[in-house]
Amino acid sequence: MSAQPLSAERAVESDPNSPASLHDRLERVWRNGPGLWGWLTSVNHKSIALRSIITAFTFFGIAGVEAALMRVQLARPENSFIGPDLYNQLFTTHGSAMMFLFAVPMVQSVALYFVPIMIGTRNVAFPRLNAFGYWTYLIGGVLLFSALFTNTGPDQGWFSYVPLAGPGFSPGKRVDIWAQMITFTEIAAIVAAIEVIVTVFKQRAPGMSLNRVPPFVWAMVVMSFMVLVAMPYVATASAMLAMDRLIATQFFNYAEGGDALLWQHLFWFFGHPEVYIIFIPGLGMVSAIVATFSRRPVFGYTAVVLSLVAIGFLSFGLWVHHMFATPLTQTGQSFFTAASAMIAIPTGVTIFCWIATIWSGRPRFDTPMLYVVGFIALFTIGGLSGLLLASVPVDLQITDTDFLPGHIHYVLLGGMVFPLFGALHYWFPKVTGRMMSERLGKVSFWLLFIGVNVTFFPQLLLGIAGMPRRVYTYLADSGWGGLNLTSSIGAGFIALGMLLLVINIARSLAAGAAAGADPWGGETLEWAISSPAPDYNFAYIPIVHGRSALWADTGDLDAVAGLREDRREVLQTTMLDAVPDSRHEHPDPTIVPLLTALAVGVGLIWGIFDPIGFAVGGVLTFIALAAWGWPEKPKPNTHEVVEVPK
Amino acid sequence: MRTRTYLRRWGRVAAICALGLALACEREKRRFNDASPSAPAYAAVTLDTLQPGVPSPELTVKSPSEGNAYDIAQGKQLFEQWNCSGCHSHGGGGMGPPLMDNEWIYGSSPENIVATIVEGRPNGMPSFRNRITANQLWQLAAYVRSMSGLEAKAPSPGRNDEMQYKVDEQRTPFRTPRASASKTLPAKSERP
Amino acid sequence: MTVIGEIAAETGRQAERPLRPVVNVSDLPSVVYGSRVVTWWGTTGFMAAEAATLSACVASYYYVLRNYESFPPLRTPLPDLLVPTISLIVLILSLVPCYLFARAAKRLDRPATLRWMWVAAVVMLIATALRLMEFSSLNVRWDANAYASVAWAVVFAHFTLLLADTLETVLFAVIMQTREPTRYYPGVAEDAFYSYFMVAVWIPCYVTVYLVPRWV
Amino acid sequence: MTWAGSIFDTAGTPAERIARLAWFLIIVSAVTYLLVLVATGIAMRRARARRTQGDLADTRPETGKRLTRNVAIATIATTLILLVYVTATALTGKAIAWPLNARQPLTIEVTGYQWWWQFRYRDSVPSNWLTTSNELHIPVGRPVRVILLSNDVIHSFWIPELHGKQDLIPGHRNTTWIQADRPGVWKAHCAEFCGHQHAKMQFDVVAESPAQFDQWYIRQLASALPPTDSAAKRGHDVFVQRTCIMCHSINGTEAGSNVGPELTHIASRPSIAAGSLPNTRVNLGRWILNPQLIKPGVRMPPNALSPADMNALLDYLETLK
Repeated sequence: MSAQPLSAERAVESDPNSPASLHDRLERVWRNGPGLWGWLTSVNHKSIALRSIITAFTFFGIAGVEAALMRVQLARPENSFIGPDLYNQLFTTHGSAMMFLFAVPMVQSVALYFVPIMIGTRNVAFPRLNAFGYWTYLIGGVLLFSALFTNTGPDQGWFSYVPLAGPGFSPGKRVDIWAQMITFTEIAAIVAAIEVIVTVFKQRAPGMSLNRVPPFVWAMVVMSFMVLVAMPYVATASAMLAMDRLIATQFFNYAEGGDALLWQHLFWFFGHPEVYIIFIPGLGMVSAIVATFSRRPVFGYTAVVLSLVAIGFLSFGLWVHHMFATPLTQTGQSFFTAASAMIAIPTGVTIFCWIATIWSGRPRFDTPMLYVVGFIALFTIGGLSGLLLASVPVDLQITDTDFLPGHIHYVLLGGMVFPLFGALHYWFPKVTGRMMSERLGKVSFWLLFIGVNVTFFPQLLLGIAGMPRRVYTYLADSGWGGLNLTSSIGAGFIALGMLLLVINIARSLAAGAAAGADPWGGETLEWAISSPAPDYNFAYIPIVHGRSALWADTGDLDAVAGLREDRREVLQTTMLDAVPDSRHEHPDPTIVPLLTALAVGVGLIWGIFDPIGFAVGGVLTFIALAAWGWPEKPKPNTHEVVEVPK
Repeated sequence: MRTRTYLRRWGRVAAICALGLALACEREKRRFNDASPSAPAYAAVTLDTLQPGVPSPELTVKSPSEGNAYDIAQGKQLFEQWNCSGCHSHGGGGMGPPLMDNEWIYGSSPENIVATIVEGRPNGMPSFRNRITANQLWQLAAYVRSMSGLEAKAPSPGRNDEMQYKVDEQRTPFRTPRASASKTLPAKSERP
Repeated sequence: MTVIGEIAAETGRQAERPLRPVVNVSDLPSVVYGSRVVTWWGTTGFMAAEAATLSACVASYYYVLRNYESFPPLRTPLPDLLVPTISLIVLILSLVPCYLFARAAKRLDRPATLRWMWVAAVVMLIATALRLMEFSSLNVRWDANAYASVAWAVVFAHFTLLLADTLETVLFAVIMQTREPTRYYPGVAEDAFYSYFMVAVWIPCYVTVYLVPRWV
Repeated sequence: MTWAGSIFDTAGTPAERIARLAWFLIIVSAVTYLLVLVATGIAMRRARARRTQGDLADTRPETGKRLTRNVAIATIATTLILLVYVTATALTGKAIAWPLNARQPLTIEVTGYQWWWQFRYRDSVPSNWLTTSNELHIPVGRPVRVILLSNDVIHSFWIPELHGKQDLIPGHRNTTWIQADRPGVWKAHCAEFCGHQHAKMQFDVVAESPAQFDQWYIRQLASALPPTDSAAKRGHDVFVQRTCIMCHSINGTEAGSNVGPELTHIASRPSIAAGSLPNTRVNLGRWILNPQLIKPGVRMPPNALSPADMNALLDYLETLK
């Protein structure tokens, strides 16, 4: 801390016993409480996001093991390793967990960790809401997997088509648990989306006008807006499904005027944007990595940002291309084919811009950058195979075949997991203060890259060869044995690559080289602070003078002073130009978010078995929310400065 | 350090999951491979002296379908497919006695119901001896019991459309077409 | 670890970047109103999600409508108009005290704020009670058919918003009555803002559930 | 390429047109993919060269201009490719629609059951309506209009050699059409996940000359002959007195339940258990004894018949040609 605080007198005045160092003062105000209680009551965005990331990785691991089991079952025809009952539960929980418990929470957690640091603030806009979101997500995830372990795992497919998922054909509580898991994760996702949007709109560092926001942050904002529009649809749909099953409503019962296709429309209106919700943050991570490792800002900032926004909009016009095999009109089909083609344009633009960035940059191919190149190589296959699926006639042949799992895994592994692993290597030093091993990182990259191709390219071929998807086995004379075996062997490569990655993480945590504040020479603000980031992020809120916050100035960074150091105070700025506007005091650690999440949990889980549970949970939630909103005792030295509107 | 603390915490979560495992759900079990013999447990009930009002003798064998959601659902499908409704009219009663009330002439235990199906009863209930396997009998009995609330609520079906004299989901397409719909979709789809 | 050393030597920095304060923001206000507050944005975000939920319910209503030759289906009576219309009028009227307490809150006028908050709370409680009666005005149980289910879904989805808003108003009124945290005034003003939204989205729902079956 | 069972092993016009479009798209995609990879590779090589020369990132305005131009060209090229793509899709979409001028079409009603298929051939004479299970015969060269219904959950009707799939949705009456241009025997699949035995819900498609088809049709219309020898007679009795009669029907006997597949001509079918087992005596015996070992979760229960009864039943079923 070479800088002298302007407000030194003021800080001393408010806390006479304050130690000399600014760092200690801020640390004392912003750190979590001690012990388990401190862990449960934390409202720090980094603590919450980190545990959310670890939770999501855990679910990713379990769902990955499920995938491995499925690949073992499919390795040879008429295999009897797993019966259909368990297999259906496996693929349903695999898909549901990857979509709802891994991908979306993961990208949102990465956003909640890095967006506040990148835009130069101390915490997310609503710290308690953030904690609440994490707890609901955790309850939802534990619910799904404990159901799987008690033979109550949902077995209707992650898409839950009615009537198969309805009361007539899915007896028991399996589907109800699925529907409730959706509700939990949707609450968490919507909460996190609001966090990201409001934090970015209101808490950017002074000078970071909207046209200086890093592409990574833009991607997260676009993703959050999409969550806000799309997620309520699946939450509504799953609530309708649960009501059909629990209180005998008739939404999807055609005998009473309901409609099985209504479910499909509601579900895919969410389901298609969902893919882009997962993949746009991937584009954001790629932007951050490409810029840093090419030693130049992303080429075509405006084009990239506008493309992200365009992808977000267009993705809502594609849902019907999941339903080409249902009774639809020709015109409708043509419209959705055209819309699907249109979305390829902005996606192409982003990729061209990155290639241009590398072209004109001076790139280093460290592990994060390797993952970016892997992303381009894999995701392009995913995108191009998607064009086949968006073409109605071809889709009629290859939809619901193994081509689909091949395509979606190229898209999601290539478009989200590879950028995510790149981001993991890239930001690991910032989170932990230690470097990851380059050698292990490169080996695991190649294993994963080869594994993904060996696993999923045969699946593309299997689809063309006529193998339907979601089958627990296939006949020996079908001729699909060889490709399936290849695919299963590829899954082994992926497992090995993942194992190496975990070893690398563990090794680096224990004995990784110490990382400085800025091991890569990064562009954005997170590299200005020490690693791991202190609880308060910035001793002073930096002032941003250009798009590349750290490359614009080479020496000291301008900053603002005057925020209280004895309170959790953050600076709010105006939405467009980020002019300092007001100060806002943040809440101290509290148990209330956890209690609220538990109240919601009681309601939703009890509600699976008896509608009375909803009522009880509702009352409990209201009590918890009242406690949440209840004002604390005013602290000493509080002097609110009110600005009354004219 | 931090990792170790995390590990410990996740250990706790794992312990809670294990607790959930301990409460494993019998309700959800699907017994596919129960090779039901055609000379099943109910062979003990070879009775012909039964008269209305006298419950069947107690059996030692326990119904495997009690409280099992899957079996109740299977029983429901069998009940419809085998046209039990022809007489019992979705449990409301018609030519045969209603099944939704609590009055059971021949007893309401699963064993009694199985005996009734196997033996038949005077005044119209035919005997299904040898025609229905033991497993299916238990499934039917469990469903019949669920209609009058004798089964636990959790495994019972959430929507018993039959009781409202409605067509269930698995029936053939319903016949209230909206004329305009079929006009707009001539090439690919005709709504029934 | 040559790689890291190389990177650090070539590009990276081991130490953090020094921050040099050049501006003092300690004079900035801590209590502001409207879109200058983060909670205003948060509320708006939740409104977007709730509007999406309601739109999903309304869209389902119109989707199901296509499945019927006659709508509402045969042997299903039309919903009553009386109670829902009174309820709609009461809801719209409740906006008057909402507007007044929001205005008072912006002046930090505690007595006026409290007075109008309690009036608003009572009116909204009446609206909530009327909404409960509205369910019987639908004249059909939720499990009768798909029409009944979607109609209930629209009314119930909005009922949760109404209930939440009513409870929030009551809670805020109690808080403002028992203690007076200055920083709650913007929240009070936002409560009124939420009420405007809640009433506004009810109007298309009302038209859908009560008038559309009369028109088709 | 004729990869047996694949979408390129075409035997009908729609499948043929789709295969052509698919080839076109695959080639375009492959070329595009290669171009992207080449561009990335060149970018990386250039960058490596610059690195060894010790230059910094190239942020000169003239390079920026050139890159802008290149990105714009690539974007325009993408747009043009997509225009071609949309046009080709639309043209193929028109080409695979039901030929409105089709003469003498055959109409078949397909009903999906968990987990088997029922086919009803429509005829102007109601007594000539034919119902079969898990086996679809069609005459070569005659368009077949297919009406898709479901008895329970959503299934999907897919014969890769003939046409793309269409879903069977309860409450909807979806339609598609097929036409075989050459004779052949193919396996068709259920393509929409429909529960435990989605994997083994298949059927056999036999495309044959019109004359053979008519022969087959007439034979299928006939009722089962009463059993002649004593073993078959006993088998018949087993059938009608034991569990079989609860679900299956055999025309000409008292067995008339339509819960499961009808069995009037079971012996003439190439496979049993919805296309998942070749129709041999041993397989049939295994299947009847415990279907749950072959298709766990299937609706047919295990049947513990005595060996004598079982042999008699098999004898009887083998007479049902």
